[in-house]
Amino acid sequence: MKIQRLTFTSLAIAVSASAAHAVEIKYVLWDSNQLPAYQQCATDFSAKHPNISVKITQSGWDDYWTALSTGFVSGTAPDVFTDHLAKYPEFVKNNQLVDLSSYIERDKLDPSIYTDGLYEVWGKDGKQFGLPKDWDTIAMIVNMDMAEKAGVTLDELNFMTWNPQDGGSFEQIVRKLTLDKNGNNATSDKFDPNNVAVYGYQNPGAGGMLGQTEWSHFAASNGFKFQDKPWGSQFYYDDKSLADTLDYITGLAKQGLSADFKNTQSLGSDSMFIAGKAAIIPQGSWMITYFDNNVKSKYHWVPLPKGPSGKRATMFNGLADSIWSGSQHKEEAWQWVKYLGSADCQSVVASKGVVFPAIKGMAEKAVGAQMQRNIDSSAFLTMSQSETYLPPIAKNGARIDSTMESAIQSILLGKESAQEALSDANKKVLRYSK
Amino acid sequence: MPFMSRKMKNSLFGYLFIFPALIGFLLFYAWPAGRAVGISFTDWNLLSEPYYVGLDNYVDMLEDDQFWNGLKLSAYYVLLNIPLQVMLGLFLAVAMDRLTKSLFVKAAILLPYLLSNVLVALVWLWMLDPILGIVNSLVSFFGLTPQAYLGDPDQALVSVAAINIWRHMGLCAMLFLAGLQTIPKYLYESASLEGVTEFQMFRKITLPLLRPVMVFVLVTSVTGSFQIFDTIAVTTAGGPLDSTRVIVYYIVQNAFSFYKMGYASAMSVTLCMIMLAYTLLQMHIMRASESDLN
Amino acid sequence: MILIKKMTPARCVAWLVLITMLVVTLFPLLFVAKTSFVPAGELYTTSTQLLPDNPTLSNYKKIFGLLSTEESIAAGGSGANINITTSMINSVIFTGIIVIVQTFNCALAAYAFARIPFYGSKLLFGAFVASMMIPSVVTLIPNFVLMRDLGLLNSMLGMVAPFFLMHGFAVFFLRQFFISLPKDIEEAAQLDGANSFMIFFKIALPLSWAPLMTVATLTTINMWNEFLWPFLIATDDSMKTLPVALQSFKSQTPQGQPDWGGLMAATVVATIPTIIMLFFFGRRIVESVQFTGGK
Amino acid sequence: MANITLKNVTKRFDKLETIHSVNLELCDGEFVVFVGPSGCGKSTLLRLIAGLEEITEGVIEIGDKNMNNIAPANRGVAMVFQSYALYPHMSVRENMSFGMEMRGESKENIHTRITKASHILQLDELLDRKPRQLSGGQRQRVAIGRAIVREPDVFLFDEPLSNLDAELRVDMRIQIAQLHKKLKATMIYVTHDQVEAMTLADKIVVLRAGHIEQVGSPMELYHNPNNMFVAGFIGSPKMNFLPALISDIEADNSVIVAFNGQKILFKIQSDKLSIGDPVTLGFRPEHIHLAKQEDGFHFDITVDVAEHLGGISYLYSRFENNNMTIEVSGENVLTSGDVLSVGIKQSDCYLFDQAGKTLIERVLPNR
Repeated sequence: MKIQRLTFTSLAIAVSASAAHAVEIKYVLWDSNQLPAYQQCATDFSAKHPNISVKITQSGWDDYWTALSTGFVSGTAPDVFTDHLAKYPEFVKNNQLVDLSSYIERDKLDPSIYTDGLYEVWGKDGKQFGLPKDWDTIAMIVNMDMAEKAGVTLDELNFMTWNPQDGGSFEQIVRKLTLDKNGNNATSDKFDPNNVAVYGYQNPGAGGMLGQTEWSHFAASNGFKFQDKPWGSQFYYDDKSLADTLDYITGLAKQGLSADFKNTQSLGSDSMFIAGKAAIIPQGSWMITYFDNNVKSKYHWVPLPKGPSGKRATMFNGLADSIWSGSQHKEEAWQWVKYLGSADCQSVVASKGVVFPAIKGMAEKAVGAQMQRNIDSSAFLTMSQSETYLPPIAKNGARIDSTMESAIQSILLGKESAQEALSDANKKVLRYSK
Repeated sequence: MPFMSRKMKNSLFGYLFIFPALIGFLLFYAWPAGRAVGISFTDWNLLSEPYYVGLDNYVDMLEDDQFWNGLKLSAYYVLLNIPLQVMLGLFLAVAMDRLTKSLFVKAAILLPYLLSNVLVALVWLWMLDPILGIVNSLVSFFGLTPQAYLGDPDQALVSVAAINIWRHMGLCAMLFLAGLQTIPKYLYESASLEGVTEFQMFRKITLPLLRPVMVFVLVTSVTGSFQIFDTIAVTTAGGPLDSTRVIVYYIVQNAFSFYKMGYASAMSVTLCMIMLAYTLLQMHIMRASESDLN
Repeated sequence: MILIKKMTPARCVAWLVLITMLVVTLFPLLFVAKTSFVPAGELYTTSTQLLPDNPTLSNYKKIFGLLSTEESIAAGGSGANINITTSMINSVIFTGIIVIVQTFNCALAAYAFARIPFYGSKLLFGAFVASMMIPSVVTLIPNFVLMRDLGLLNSMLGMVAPFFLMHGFAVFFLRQFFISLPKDIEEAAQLDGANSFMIFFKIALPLSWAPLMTVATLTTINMWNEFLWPFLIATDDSMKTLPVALQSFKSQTPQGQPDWGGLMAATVVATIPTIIMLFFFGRRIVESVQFTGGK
Repeated sequence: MANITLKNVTKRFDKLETIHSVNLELCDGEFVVFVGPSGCGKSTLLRLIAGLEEITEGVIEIGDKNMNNIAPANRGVAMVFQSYALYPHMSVRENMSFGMEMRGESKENIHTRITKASHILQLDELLDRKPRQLSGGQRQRVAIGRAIVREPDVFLFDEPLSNLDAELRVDMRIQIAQLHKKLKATMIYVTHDQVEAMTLADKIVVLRAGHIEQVGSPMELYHNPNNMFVAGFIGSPKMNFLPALISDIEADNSVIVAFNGQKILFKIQSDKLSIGDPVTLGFRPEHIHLAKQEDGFHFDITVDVAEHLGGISYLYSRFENNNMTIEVSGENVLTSGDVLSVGIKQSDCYLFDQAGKTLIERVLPNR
């Protein structure tokens, strides 16, 4: 009796469940700032596809990847997830990602709607492992209260030049903005480099294999190139252009224009900027909202300085949405990924003005949306139209990253000369990337 | 049960008693540990099938500078952490035993232990920031030179140890205090009649009679600090310049960043062996379960 | 009486050191409390102050879900969905089950190791103690796969599974105590016709209240703060425990800063139950940390 | 019937043998005392009988039934521990009823027995107290009460009075003796105190290093100890031992013992002695007279310390290099440094060979 009733009940539940809920797609992302936008997309999507519901989970950057790896191993990973260029090669190698090319072909998707380069980096050997969702570039944020006091105009800031020898106009501005405890700036002879109150420029850190906000833009504008081609096994970290750049950055701290590397690793350069301890720092476009919420002084985003190459350079990085190869609902997952990569969803994201969506023209819309909130983020657009380069893509990325992080730390800490440390590191990198 | 020998009957009861714990042990410790040994003989990146490589991982390990560096740092960390933590805990315990019965004091020193590792690490990361942190502003206030703490390769591990001492000192003190309270007061009375100084009493009476507690604290806190991970992950991520890349951090990094599960397992197995040997040695030397009071 | 104790120079120094240590102990906690009242924009400008300039409750409102996502982001927060009430209830259930069942199981095992001479007892005890030495990174993946195979993901049973059956520390600790229990009381019970189970329940357990409380307290604190396992098992919002929920205040973006204000407020709230416990059972818990009883 | 038989009982802890093949017969209703110095195995033997320890070899029978594999609770024994071993968290009543509850006795039965026992031991007022609220003597009585309510065939006492002060100890000793008369159960009592042994026992078992040295009634042991160990252990103050020599051997194996220049003939049944063998003379302090005896030894002693207890005095003295204790009745003014001439009757002498075995059989005084 009892057993019978139980079976019946569970049967009833099963039937009603399948009738009412249809398929649930699990989707994860790490940036909580973007959550409201994608929640909106999910709601819109379900309205169009009543048989698919989307469940979004957000968790912080570090935990995100731990949970994802465990999910892959145990077969419990989400159907769709936000993917990162530094991480996806490993997943591809282990067949964790669904090749989207057949879906793209079937549904006649046009990749050219995406900003140039964003679609291609997610493909390899004719396969496609992600659909672009957004892009980011790097710019510099300047404390305008300090700039005005130092007599630095916005125009000067917008058109800075840089070279590794004398630092160009960038260094002149940094010197004017650097103040010691007595209020002397670094152009003055009375400047005391051992008692600095405000640093003109703050390098965020060592930056690992990317140097995304740290050094890659300086180095690239000085002629540096990471590798021969995406997925290539040839790396050029031992190039003099990078060594000179890192020597220059290290030199800033020696002159008291930046804080020592060892003093900036706890709360970091962002906090120093917010606290008014640094006048200029480089940062990525994903931080626009964060700074607007937290900086209480007048500030402005300015493009990166032009380097010896005569051009500005920035890393152009993009995220994509990938489908896990273990998903039980690949078709429904694809529908969601397609929607995420469509103008419908990306215009929602653009209107929230949190990141720059991948589809051409959407970034301008996002800048406009930010303008309405009195944020001028056009510097990032300017940067995207300058010389851009992709982050290096290689297998064993994590080990390369770890190796480069150590090497660059030792340069910034003054323990090793840049050229020496980089040559050693590059040898290891070449071994890992084989 | 007349045909069952006492020993057999005892064994029956013994196993009934430990049954739930034994299941837990076999399922969640022994089996995974056994698997780890198995995995250590393979190359496995978590995602695809592992394949057998024999002793390769162990051979690689012996040649890996980072492994030795990690072991060295862990040992250094333990040597830094434990004596200080035990001494401070012991001091607090003796001070509380002798100076005050205040519940407030006891509760206060136990408070840091109520916060999780991660939160403690975050709070100290904030307070120890060389430029924005309150510690350096206090240091400057007293006319001392501000330090880089977690950012300085020479200070980072010491800072991590200090953070953990701050969290665990109170617990240590409570354990010692409990041990102290089992020492009969007349021993001190008779000693003071013989004109023994407080310090001598501490050395000749307190310390020897605290041995069981001492063994317990040493074994658990040494094995605990050998596994230090959370604090480092939050504060320094192994840096600066590998100065805090202790062995467990390196293992986790290999497992979950480099996806080298076989290699990580080989190192884990080795670490287990080392800690096991240490514990056995320690128990042997200090005759763990014996107390001179009984 | 206590106050009249003579203040020798040594005592004065001891008092001084004790007070210094108390200050060092409590100062960071005050700092946490202070930061929880600081509005987002002033976090870094007031980080070296002892008191906030413009104290606010917005951090607390945020963690109790009283601010909308947009408001929360505007207040410098993460905007993550935090429902600290649900997660607090989950934490209470999670911690409660583990503490009760684990303490009981470990007491049973510890008693057997201390008192019942059975085949293999020394070996097994050694193995139990050794289990403390297995780095958790080793057991994580196999345990997780096991939970999946048993279909226990996203379930309370799956969350408590690796903890509630046994814990090396608890067995070790309780065995040390049981060894010190006067043996003849148990022998008297044996003569009175009690078997091992009855001796355990009627004699050993009632006499072991203090160390049991100690183990339970330590387990409570550890489990209340346990993060990684519940994080991996409970992906569903309705299942999240407090530390897992708190995690969303930490790094939302690769280089982003934690939402310090929210984090500190949540820390204060998360610590309150343990502090209440400490005060409620106050004397008992603090003094229950004991090694020998019975005498 | 609760006679107890031990056959070749041996106990080894790991490799260490602590009881060496002990054989012993105890009759139903007897009050048996195990005595011996600490570490002699008397407590172990008791625990083997109780079943708290398992015997390694041999057989233990209670009431002619083999008890080797019977659980302690089913052997019909009750035990009173040295530490009392009361359950600290239970009231006196609960302490006493615990065993009966374990056996599933009826409520009324438990009640009647507790009432009866508490009446015998005057515990009525204390039934609802916890052990920590009781004095040492009261705890001791509760421990005994807990044994009584079980109505065992055999009572086992493990040094039950050693934690009490002297006065209480005498009190309790008498109570236990009365209890034995009243209950008529077999009782085995372990002690290292020979006074308790002498006063309580029907039968004393003297143990040394895991061996039984001698079994017998108190008077048998007093008058006819098998060896110097038993002789020295039974009797208070201790027997004095003095060296002597065999100076001659008669045809009927009688020997002439030379001591202090005097020669006396002892009738013994031994042919193992030869002339010149050293022997040991034993004199009990209470048998030494302050005057030369017609038939016996006499010698001079120097008093070191004199203890005057009123009715009697103990003189701790020296004869040559040997310590001598002498009991003197009546009041006297003897003091340190006095030289006295003392004598002892031949019939009060004990004689032991080189190995310490007794050489003479003494005649027990008839009543």
